[in-house]
Amino acid sequence: MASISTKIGNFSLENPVILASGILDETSGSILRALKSGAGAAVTKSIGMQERKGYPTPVISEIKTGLLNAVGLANPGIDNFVDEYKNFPEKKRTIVSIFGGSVEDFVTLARKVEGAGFDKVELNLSCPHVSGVGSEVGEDLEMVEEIISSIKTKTNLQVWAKLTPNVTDIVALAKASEKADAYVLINTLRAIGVEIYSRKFSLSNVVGGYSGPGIKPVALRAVYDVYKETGKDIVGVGGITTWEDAIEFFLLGARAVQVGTALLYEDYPIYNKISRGIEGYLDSEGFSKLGDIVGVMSGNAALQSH
Amino acid sequence: MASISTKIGNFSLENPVILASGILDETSGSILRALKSGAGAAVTKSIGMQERKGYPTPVISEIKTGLLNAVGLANPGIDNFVDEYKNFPEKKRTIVSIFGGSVEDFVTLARKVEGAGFDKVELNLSCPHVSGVGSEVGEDLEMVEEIISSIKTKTNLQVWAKLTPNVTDIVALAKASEKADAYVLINTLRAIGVEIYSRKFSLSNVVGGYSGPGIKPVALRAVYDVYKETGKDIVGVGGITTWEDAIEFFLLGARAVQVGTALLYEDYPIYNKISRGIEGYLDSEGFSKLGDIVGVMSGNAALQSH
Amino acid sequence: MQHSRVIDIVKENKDVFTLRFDSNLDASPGQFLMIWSPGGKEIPMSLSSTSNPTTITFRTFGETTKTISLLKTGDRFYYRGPYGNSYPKPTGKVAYIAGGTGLASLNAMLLKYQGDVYVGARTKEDLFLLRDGYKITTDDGSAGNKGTVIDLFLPHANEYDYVFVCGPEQMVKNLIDRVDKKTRAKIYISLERLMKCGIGICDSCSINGIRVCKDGTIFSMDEVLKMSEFGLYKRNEAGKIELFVNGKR
Amino acid sequence: MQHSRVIDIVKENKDVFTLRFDSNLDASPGQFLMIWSPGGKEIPMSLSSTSNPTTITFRTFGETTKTISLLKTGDRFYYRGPYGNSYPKPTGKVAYIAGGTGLASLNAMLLKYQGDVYVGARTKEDLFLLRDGYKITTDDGSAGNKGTVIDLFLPHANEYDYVFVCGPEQMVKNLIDRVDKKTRAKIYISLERLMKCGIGICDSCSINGIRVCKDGTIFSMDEVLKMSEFGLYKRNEAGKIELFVNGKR
Ligand SMILES: Cc1cc2nc3c(=O)[nH]c(=O)nc-3n(C[C@H](O)[C@H](O)[C@H](O)COP(=O)(O)OP(=O)(O)OC[C@H]3O[C@@H](n4cnc5c(N)ncnc54)[C@H](O)[C@@H]3O)c2cc1C
Ligand SMILES: Cc1cc2nc3c(=O)[nH]c(=O)nc-3n(C[C@H](O)[C@H](O)[C@H](O)COP(=O)(O)OP(=O)(O)OC[C@H]3O[C@@H](n4cnc5c(N)ncnc54)[C@H](O)[C@@H]3O)c2cc1C
Ligand SMILES: Cc1cc2nc3c(=O)[nH]c(=O)nc-3n(C[C@H](O)[C@H](O)[C@H](O)COP(=O)(O)O)c2cc1C
Ligand SMILES: Cc1cc2nc3c(=O)[nH]c(=O)nc-3n(C[C@H](O)[C@H](O)[C@H](O)COP(=O)(O)O)c2cc1C
Ligand code: FES
Ligand code: FES
Repeated sequence: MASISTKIGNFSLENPVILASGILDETSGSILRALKSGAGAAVTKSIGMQERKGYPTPVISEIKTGLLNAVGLANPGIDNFVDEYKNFPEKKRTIVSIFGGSVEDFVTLARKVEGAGFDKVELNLSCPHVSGVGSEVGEDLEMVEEIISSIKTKTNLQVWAKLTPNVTDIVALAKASEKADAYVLINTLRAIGVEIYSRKFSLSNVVGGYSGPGIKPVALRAVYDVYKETGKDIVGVGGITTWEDAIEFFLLGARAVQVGTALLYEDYPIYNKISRGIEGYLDSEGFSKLGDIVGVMSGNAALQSH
Repeated sequence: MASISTKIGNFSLENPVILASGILDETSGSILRALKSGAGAAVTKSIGMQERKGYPTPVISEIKTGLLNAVGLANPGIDNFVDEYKNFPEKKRTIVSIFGGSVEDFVTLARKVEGAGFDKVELNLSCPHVSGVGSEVGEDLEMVEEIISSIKTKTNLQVWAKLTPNVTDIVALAKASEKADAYVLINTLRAIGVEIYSRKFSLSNVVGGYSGPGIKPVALRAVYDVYKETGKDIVGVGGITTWEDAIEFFLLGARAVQVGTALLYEDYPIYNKISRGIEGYLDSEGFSKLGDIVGVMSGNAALQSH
Repeated sequence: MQHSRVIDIVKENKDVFTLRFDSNLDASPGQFLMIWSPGGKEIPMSLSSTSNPTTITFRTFGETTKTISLLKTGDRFYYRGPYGNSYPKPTGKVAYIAGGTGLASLNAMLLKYQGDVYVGARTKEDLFLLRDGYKITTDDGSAGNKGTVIDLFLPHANEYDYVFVCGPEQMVKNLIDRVDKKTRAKIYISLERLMKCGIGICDSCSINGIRVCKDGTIFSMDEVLKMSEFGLYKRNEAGKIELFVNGKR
Repeated sequence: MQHSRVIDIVKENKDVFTLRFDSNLDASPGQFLMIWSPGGKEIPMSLSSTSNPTTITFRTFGETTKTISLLKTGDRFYYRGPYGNSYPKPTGKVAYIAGGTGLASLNAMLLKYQGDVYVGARTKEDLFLLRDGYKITTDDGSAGNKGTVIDLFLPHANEYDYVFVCGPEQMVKNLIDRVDKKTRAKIYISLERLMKCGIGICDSCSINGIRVCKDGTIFSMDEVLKMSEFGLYKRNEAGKIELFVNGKR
């Protein structure tokens, strides 16, 4: 049986299928359930400095090609988060997603995350529907650079930078995030949903993030562009619902994938389904390990060794 | 029966459903067929200065949520185009799409189009997969401004500016295109397709444009953003496959829509299907004309009068 | 988002309404909808009848329920769903235990499967959807027995094969703390938590990693007993843990 | 993109090959695939047998057909389709008129419906897929009659109820120019044009607004007679009009 273990920065995972931030990861109980159901790791819902209720419902809208959401970064705030996770048994397999409006916010959050016994953060530089944070920060190249280098200097955390696809040049964003240990590509696309009979927007916030099958071609392009230019470790995310989708991301350079919206279609069994599918593909195509296919379509072999 | 006639700039259309550029419009015979099948107007495939073969096949790839294409702006060149359309009977309902690499190119093309007896051009400032033209020009705000003002000064053409969604700020693009008579929103999303068994790209050009149902939420967002900021005439395009989709665009501010990829699913009857659907909606919702619903969700009533 | 036309709205008591709408929903008793007041919020609401015409029965708490209660015959009624699992099919002797608007959800079962109905409310005016033979308790004794519906029910627990429960979390907690865990009755409980998505992806309704909206809303008593958070605390809209008044962490 | 495994490749003559592949395609005679040489081009190719094992029969013109001809048993064979319409079901007396590789497409019909087969080729070495009784012409007389297949066929046109034609555009043009338009034979012609998409959206195969790939590839003679461009000019990859050697605009 081919090995599907992988490594992102210094983090070794037994399997490369990770729960994406914001889907079924607001509570510690659900994070554990995802890990028990076969996720190789899990990212928490994005945590900020203060408790935030998020937007009023409707915060999600199912469409033919995926999902629109504007949950609005609802989260209990970092202190309540730390409190809830005091005796949490899976800190090493959990990546804490954080968001903030300034370098100081991010550093404070990162320090608290480290203090709580976690060793990895994912920086949400990309939420498309909350002003003053997320992609509004993530589009400011200098600030991104400073956030990441500050966290890297002031903590020992592994840092994953989650980038927004809603830009002209995602490679420039990636380069500004160069000090991160890995890139997470991509967050949702900025989008709108309309209800034609009520003539109201589908989401209370009007603008939301688009996820699910419909965004996969855009996510693949982001992974391809960034891998070719940087050769860095990449976690692919966006529209993965089958193991075949995951393989596409690996071939372009991703070393792991995150799965979010697909939980809506297949629920918790999806982790094992995708993992078993990847194994099956490697076996039948004659590869002994996942690393053998990472980036093979991006012609960047020199950068593939790990 | 409610009226579905509309007006874009000074162009009055009996019905607001237009054939999008690049789909079944390379030959004059097909343009006629679209118009006879019920399209309110038709945009030609984008025409450049020289004959261009486009990319080798594969140039299209069907995916679950739409279509990837990198046809590569294949076109006979403006002179052959003018030749073919000498005795064309539907010049007033045909908008000639043009692309170029410089202001001079665009002006030359526009003049030849006008000389050939057409009165409307659509500027392809947005093709995502050919270098030196399309979105590479379309992302250069100063050049866009100059192209449009030059054409407006040197010809009497109505100018439609077709913008790319692959940018951080489409409103800035729209503002640079302010002198155009209308915006066409959106062209395809930059995207990639992967074949996992051959480990090759789905398109010979690697990167292609993504169209069809999967891009509709992004197109709606672009229409919303641009209409709110400019109140200008907008032709909505991107993922429209049903009359309900078209209504969504109207409610956000589009005065007409273009339909491309949906021809793949429904073929020529789609024009009448969408037109009849719009009529039915207006009737049953108690509106007497299309204009009554244009932009009603974008809260920009002052700008709606025409 | 789907929509149907309102057939009519019946006022059941001072603040409880039953809205009948014309739909061809394929729903089972126990399932719920996310109902929407356009331009306003979307909220979860159990079906109080799952056959056509379908109904919901609700108390007007805030904005949304008030707006919905003002709909008129022929108006559009927006919703998505049905979501959640449904009550299992009972055999033998059946009891229903309802607290507050919990009777709405149980009513859909009652239309299909007869049984003894135990209803608890604060006062006489809070009662609704009553039928002959219902065993009633009120906190103030203004109707039926004075006391809690659990007090009324518990002595009879062992008489039943199936027991279906829907009501406030503290009422349910009271029941499962006190009932004989070895009772022959199969007890099924419909839980209620803050719900944002209703389709199992936002995690706002989860109790110990179990989603009320998708894994439930109906659980066997054994499942509920395993939820260490149940009856002790819930989460607010920020996902923050909030203790119940008499809960401890 | 789908793929199947190659069962085997048979060399029919110096440059024509038949590739058998294992598929459960639901295809009808006359339909075609877009076949793909990974990393190379995608080209249209008729099915020369539509029952399992499915086959294609092709002449090696360029890069792609050469690459495909080098596939080995067990290799993957990539394609999408089937696309296009199919030949109508014939009754009565049937004739087939094949020019060049046009016999490939007609072969799928011949496996289902017998008939007289008229085959034209440049020389003896260009012939393939022959069976007893085929009426053969070659340009140089190296096999069968010397002359064109149309010359051979025309005197017999009125003997047939159905005639199916597939071959070079000039051959077809020759036929429809000369055949008695009042013949009782129902004549169906499979056309061939440059194809990029194969699914009716790129317009590269269109003749007078009729798409060979989607509206065809098979048309009745009446439909072809209405195509003013037919036999006069075709379009290159740029969509530019190019006159046939002896065509005029
Ligand atoms: C699965 C499920 C099924 C439900 N079925 C029904 C039903 O059949 N009938 C019915 O009447 N209700 C039902 N509810 C409860 C219903 O969803 C809430 O009453 C509703 O969300 C209130 O919305 P609102 O906008 O009117 O009030 P809001 O404006 O949201 O709230 C107004 C006030 O009421 C309080 N409030 C809101 N909900 C509750 C509650 N559940 N209990 C006590 N106080 C509350 C709020 O804290 C606030 O102070 C159900 C809930 C769930 C999760
Ligand atoms: C619907 C349809 C069905 C077809 N079915 C068959 C079939 O069953 N068997 C078969 O052998 N072919 C068939 N063809 C033709 C086949 O698609 C071409 O031969 C093929 O595209 C050549 O590809 P290539 O990459 O090998 O050659 P290329 O590299 O594209 O071309 C090599 C050279 O051959 C010339 N050439 C290419 N195609 C043709 C042609 N059709 N006629 C004359 N010269 C040509 C080119 O101009 C070039 O000079 C069919 C075509 C269509 C449209
Ligand atoms: C309901 C929902 C909430 C999300 N919340 C967050 C979030 O808090 N932080 C974040 O970085 N990404 C968030 N995302 C984005 C996902 O992590 C992921 O990048 C995106 O959904 C694309 O992946 P998918 O198609 O597999 O869902 C959210 C997505 C959804 C659908
Ligand atoms: C095969 C294909 C070719 C296209 N060619 C062009 C083109 O030449 N010029 C242009 O402006 N847009 C071109 N487009 C973009 C369409 O006009 C349209 O903006 C896009 O497809 C979104 O609309 P749809 O989802 O209805 O197809 C092309 C799209 C497709 C699918
Ligand atoms: S309401 Fe979102 S998971 Fe239950
Ligand atoms: S090959 Fe594209 S339309 Fe026929």
